[in-house]
Amino acid sequence: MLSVDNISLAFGGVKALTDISFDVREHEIRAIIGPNGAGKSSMLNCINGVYSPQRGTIRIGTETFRQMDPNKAARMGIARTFQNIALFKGMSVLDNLMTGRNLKMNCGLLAQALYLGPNRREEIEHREKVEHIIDFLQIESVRKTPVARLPYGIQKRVELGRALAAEPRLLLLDEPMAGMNIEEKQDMCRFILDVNDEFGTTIVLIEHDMGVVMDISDRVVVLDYGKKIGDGTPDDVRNNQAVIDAYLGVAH
Amino acid sequence: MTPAGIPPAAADTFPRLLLHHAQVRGGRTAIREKDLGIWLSWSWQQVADEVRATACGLAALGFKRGMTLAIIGDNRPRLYWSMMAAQALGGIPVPLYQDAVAGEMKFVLENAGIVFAVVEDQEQADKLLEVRSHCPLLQHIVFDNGRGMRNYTAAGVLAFDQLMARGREFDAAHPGFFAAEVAAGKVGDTSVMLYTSGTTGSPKGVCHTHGSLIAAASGDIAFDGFTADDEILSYLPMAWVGDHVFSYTQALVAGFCVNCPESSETVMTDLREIGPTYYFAPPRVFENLLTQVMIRMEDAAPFKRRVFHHFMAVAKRCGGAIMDGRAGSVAFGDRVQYALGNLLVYGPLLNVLGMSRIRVAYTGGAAIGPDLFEFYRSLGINLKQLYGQTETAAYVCKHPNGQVKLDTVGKPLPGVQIRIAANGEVQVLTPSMMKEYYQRPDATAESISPDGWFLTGDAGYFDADGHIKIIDRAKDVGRLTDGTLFAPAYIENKLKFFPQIKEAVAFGHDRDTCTAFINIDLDSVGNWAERRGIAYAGYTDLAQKEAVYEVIRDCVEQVNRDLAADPKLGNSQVRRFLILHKELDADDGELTRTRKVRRGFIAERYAQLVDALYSIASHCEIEAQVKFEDGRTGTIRADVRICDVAARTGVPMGRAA
Amino acid sequence: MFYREAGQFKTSYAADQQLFPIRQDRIAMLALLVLAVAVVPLIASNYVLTAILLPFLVFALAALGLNILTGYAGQLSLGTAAFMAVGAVAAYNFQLRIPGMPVLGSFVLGGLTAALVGIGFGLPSLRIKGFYLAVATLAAQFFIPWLLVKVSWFSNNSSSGVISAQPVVILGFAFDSPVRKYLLVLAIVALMALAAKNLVRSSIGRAWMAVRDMDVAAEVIGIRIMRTKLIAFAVSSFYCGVAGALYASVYLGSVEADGFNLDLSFRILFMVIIGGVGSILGSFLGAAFITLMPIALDRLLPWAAELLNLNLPAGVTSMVQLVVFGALIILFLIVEPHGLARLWQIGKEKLRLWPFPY
Amino acid sequence: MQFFFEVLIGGLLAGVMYSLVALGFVLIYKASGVFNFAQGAMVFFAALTFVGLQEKTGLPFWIVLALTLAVMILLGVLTERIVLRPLVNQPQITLFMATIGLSFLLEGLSQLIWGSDVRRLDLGLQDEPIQVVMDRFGILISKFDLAAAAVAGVLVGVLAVFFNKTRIGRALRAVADDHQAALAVGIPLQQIWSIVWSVAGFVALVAGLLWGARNGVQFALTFVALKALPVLILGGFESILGAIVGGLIIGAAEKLAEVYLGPLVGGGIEGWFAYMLALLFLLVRPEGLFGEKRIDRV
Repeated sequence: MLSVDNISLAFGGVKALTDISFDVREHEIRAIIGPNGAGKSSMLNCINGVYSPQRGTIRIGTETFRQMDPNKAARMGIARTFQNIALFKGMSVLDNLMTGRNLKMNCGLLAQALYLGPNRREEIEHREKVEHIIDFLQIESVRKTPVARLPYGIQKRVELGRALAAEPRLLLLDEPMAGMNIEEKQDMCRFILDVNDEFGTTIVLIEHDMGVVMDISDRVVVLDYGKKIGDGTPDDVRNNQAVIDAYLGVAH
Repeated sequence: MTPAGIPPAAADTFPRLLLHHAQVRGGRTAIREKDLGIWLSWSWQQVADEVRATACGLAALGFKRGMTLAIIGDNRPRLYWSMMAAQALGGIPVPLYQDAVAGEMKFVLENAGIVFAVVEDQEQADKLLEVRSHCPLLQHIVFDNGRGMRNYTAAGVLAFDQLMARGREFDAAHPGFFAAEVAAGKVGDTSVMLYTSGTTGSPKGVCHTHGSLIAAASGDIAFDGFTADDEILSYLPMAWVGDHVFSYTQALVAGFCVNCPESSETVMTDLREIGPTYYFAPPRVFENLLTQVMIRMEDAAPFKRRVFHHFMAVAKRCGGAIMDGRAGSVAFGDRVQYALGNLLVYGPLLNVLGMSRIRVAYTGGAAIGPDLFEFYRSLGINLKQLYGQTETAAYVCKHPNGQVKLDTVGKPLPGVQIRIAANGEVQVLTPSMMKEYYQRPDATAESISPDGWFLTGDAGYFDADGHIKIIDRAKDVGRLTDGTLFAPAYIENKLKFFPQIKEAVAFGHDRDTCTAFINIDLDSVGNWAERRGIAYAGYTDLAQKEAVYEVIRDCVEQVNRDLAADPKLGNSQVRRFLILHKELDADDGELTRTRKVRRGFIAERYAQLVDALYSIASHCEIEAQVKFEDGRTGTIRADVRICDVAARTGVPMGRAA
Repeated sequence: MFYREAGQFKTSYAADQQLFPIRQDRIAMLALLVLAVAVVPLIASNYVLTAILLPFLVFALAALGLNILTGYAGQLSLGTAAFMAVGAVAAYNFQLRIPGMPVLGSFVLGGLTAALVGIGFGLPSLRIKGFYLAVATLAAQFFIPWLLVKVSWFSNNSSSGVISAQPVVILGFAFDSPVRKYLLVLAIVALMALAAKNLVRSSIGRAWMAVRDMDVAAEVIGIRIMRTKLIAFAVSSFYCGVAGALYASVYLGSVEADGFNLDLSFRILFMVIIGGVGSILGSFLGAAFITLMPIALDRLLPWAAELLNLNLPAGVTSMVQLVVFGALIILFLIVEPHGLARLWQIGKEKLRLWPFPY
Repeated sequence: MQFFFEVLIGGLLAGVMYSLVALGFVLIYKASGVFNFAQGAMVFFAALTFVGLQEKTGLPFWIVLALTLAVMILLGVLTERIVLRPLVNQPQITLFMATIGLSFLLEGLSQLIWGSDVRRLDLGLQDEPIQVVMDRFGILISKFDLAAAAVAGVLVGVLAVFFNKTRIGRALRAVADDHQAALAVGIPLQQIWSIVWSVAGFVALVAGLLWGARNGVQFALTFVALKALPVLILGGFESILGAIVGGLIIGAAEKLAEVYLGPLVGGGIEGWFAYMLALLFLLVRPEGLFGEKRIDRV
């Protein structure tokens, strides 16, 4: 489904990623873990084109890219969430989700100005799909509240909803459970598993909480100081000495 | 539009009533459900078709006449249709409480010999699968919302849509089958089995027949004049007689429209969207609502607060009278003020609560405090009290329009006779009496007297205007050592009226004075404490605060003043009370599922505290087992203060705050 | 207080997404329309029509255009008057040079020309953001009026650069009297406001707001930033163009490129700020406020002067007007950055929740 | 050829005047992140106050200058107190609009107080050419322009040192980056802003005097700000050096264009030429000559 081959990324002198390669299979939950500053988010940003790596290629399906741009990524069915929430503050939850669907809407400008006829049908059709996501994420009661007013945990869920609204093939989740209490974490895990199970979306997940990673991911990549030090199922990663050192902080 | 009136005699079972409505008003909306953001609606004809398909589906799976069908879940159209489908096949629907744990369901599944079960979603299905090993009879589990159940492979688990698909095949294969089954239904067949939560012993299955329920429903409709244009919101547990009578039997007899809310969290917003014309709720709902209103008004701007309190005072003075049509007795100035209040305060208040279109509102199932009752009537809601049990399909007494007395439960309904036994117990003869307790002839014999009267187990008496005044459960009514009547529930309800008090337990039987446990309402008292800058860590800490005891003592004194003025109960005033260190909770077995106090259990469990109340101690060390939300148990240690209250002499009836 | 929302439930998405879901709002809007169409022409004097209502409507249209660009798409523009000028001159020339061109047609074409020019000056917005963009539109504000005056072909080589606009005749019906002019402009503005409201609540409107709030996130979910910004410029300039055409032909009666100066741009910007950034209603509230304010001051100042018996020299009122304008801008930005529209919205919210605070 | 040099030097000297005003913008932007559109109005207000005081009091030049400076500092403090303090964490666009409001307020106020007729301002500098340069190179350079350029040069030097070397200068730069962070570190934000606005007021005063002396103290002075904008685009909003270099380029280019390009197109191009130049420049380097490149961290 997706394969990253010897990607290297540097900001001026700072080497964020050096020679990273790993693949993600269809319908898999692939976790990327590593201590803070290991380059996890940068990796995600390379996949969906926010940063452009100096070396290496990204293969999605059959096409290979040196440089990916966010728009093309979105059109190819890659959606993502951000580490610190990137919701549209000026809009309500419903509008945020509907914006997620804009790739699927193609009514002309004039049709939208008249609103009746084709545009109305399209709005209603997409509204129904968004309502399914709202029902799926159980955020019915905050459907019409402006996003800025919602608590942190709910905002994270809305952002996941917006990414789902684009019906992606590949979903990149950047620390979806950061700053959540146990109950919210359990809910979010259940949502991620349901998304993978019900919609069949492949998921690349960045997460700190070892418990969560070991429970729900099929395979894990471990990064440290921008280098890949581990790859495989949660079990073989758990007793991989390099990974333990990285986390327990053995002197480099 | 055909007049509401009672349907023709031929339609004397619920399935036949359904077909009658489908024929007479096929196009009208019968039921609505809020889902995915909008209200989906089904007409009577559509409901009839769905019920037909469901019934044939059940038949295809081997559902026979006389079998029982368990129904578990929130108020969903498909669950109501399953009831009708079961009745169409001559079966008996058995609704269960959706928030009961698997263990509690096991008893009912065995007792009612459940083979078929229709559940709402994965949560309920998992409960059934959990106890399946203990209930060999349970074969088929049909689920409506299949979320998360895609790869459930357990035998007999079936989606509702598959059931209906098989039903349609079966219907095509046996054209006359459905009509024949409906025709085979008889008035005397058992139409539903409702398990009473029962404060003592294990639950009993109350069997009602089509006849008894339709008699009750027809009486209700004639009494209050409901028509097919009425709208109700059905949000109460389906296993409770209140919901069954309100959103099933009466709906099927009168033909009005039932609306199912989206989820339990959105009930208040859905109530406002629907704006029902007929509303029913247990006193606890009205109590919570009153507390919420008061808390929100406390936070309003000073001007708004002043306007609000001014007009509430006006409403208290003359609202009740205007409501009862005795406007003549109200001074002209007050009537103008009330009209102004209607525009400025009561109208908008009821509108925000979603109650502005209510023509008739009932409360019942437990005693309601007179002042709470008066609050809503003065706002302009035609709130009335009804009295009845599961066994009598809640069809015993109701307040007639215009004759509402605050501390009575109304007059006997048409066709109902009431007599007071020697021990003060109310006995009832009503067409809406149950057939029997399922497979419990002993219990049936106990509660139905040889000459066919139902023994309610409540103590009460007729007052001057022919209204029944219920004071307490017969068996709980005791006597103080000096002989005065001691009715714990009556005292507790007076205490519970104050927003600060959530629950109360009174003691006094075979004692010389009366004492009480008090549970404070964390929201209301917490808000009150924050406003005065009193810091508190949690419920236990707040409960033991000196200032809180002061507030509660005022409430108890006011209750004593009321009691002093009542001739029969004058002496049973609360002399000493303590504030419990934990909230009484159904999970700890201290309350029933419908939040009624289980006095015996509590007296036994906190015997140490009860003794302290009757000693001269001002403190008492207590340690109690508590079950937390996620199942773990822990203990709470607390040093509970005990407070004395001065007794009141026969002061005239003072108004409670 | 007046809202009775109990019982108003929605059975279809169309009902839920309609313009005014609450019945009381629909009644209020209907009443307003009836008042504007039927009652006002009867009771309003010619002075009120020409001096207050006409400019209010025209400026509201221009403010609407600017609000789409600045309020919804987040692209600050100081060149509104320039695009109005393009609209006015283009409409005049279309009518002049193409025989039999209907007046309304010339307005639309004028708007389209302004839209093209708008896109031209919108191109820099792709690479530059914030203040730098404001300066680019300022370049338009200086360049376009100069160009229109300098190149005499535009003004049909009249010496003074001031051309009397053609009379407005549609389907043989002359819109010359104030009442007819008012009704014509009212119809056009109402229709375009409805179109704007529809645009804003459908997919392009959400794309604009997404670009305004966080363009990085917008890009990641597939919104083509460039296309969205250019559409915003085009639609906004179209509205300003039509407003310019109406301003010249219906309100002033003369097309004069120099009249569309920086001061007019600022006035429209004030309307958007005070009225409410990012709200259709805000444009109308702002336009009403800025049109009525000077008139109110003219009456108030002499009265206040007598009261305090100071003798005010003649030219003072316009000075005081400047001071009051400046002070109001600052006041609004401090008290309610989202302007009158937000105050209106808060008021409405309070009424719906009356007597509760939340 | 000689004529070309004359126009060029004239342009450069005019450019210095532009950069002087641009400096006021840069100062405030660098210190408070606010794009102060009211700088032009402040220039006009300063000049008018100076002339007004001179007429009313008849005091010698230096005393009036000091008085006007005091008024400008008071204005700076008041602006910070009333307008900026409540808007501390608002987005830049809101602050920008607030300064537009401020410019209208100042324009109205100054004319209310001192009346709106045009006044002569005599700085004791004559606007005739310098003889010696005229003889040797035959280029007409007015003494006035040279003096003005000298004053501007001195002022710029002082400010450059002030910004980079002194403690307050470093605090200013910190505040410009992030108001909250600066507050958190304990920098007295309100105090800093008052200083900055007073200094900007001083720069406006100097610019006002020079511009006022050149073409009279009248409402047109406020349009000086519009002249300075292209300078800012070229030089970048944050850098003092940028303001100077930008001012020179614009000044020279404008004069040359007026002389050579103007006739072809029918004259009067000085209004928009600077802007078009800046606009083209922007397409190449969106953040101006010396501005830092803004990296969008996700």
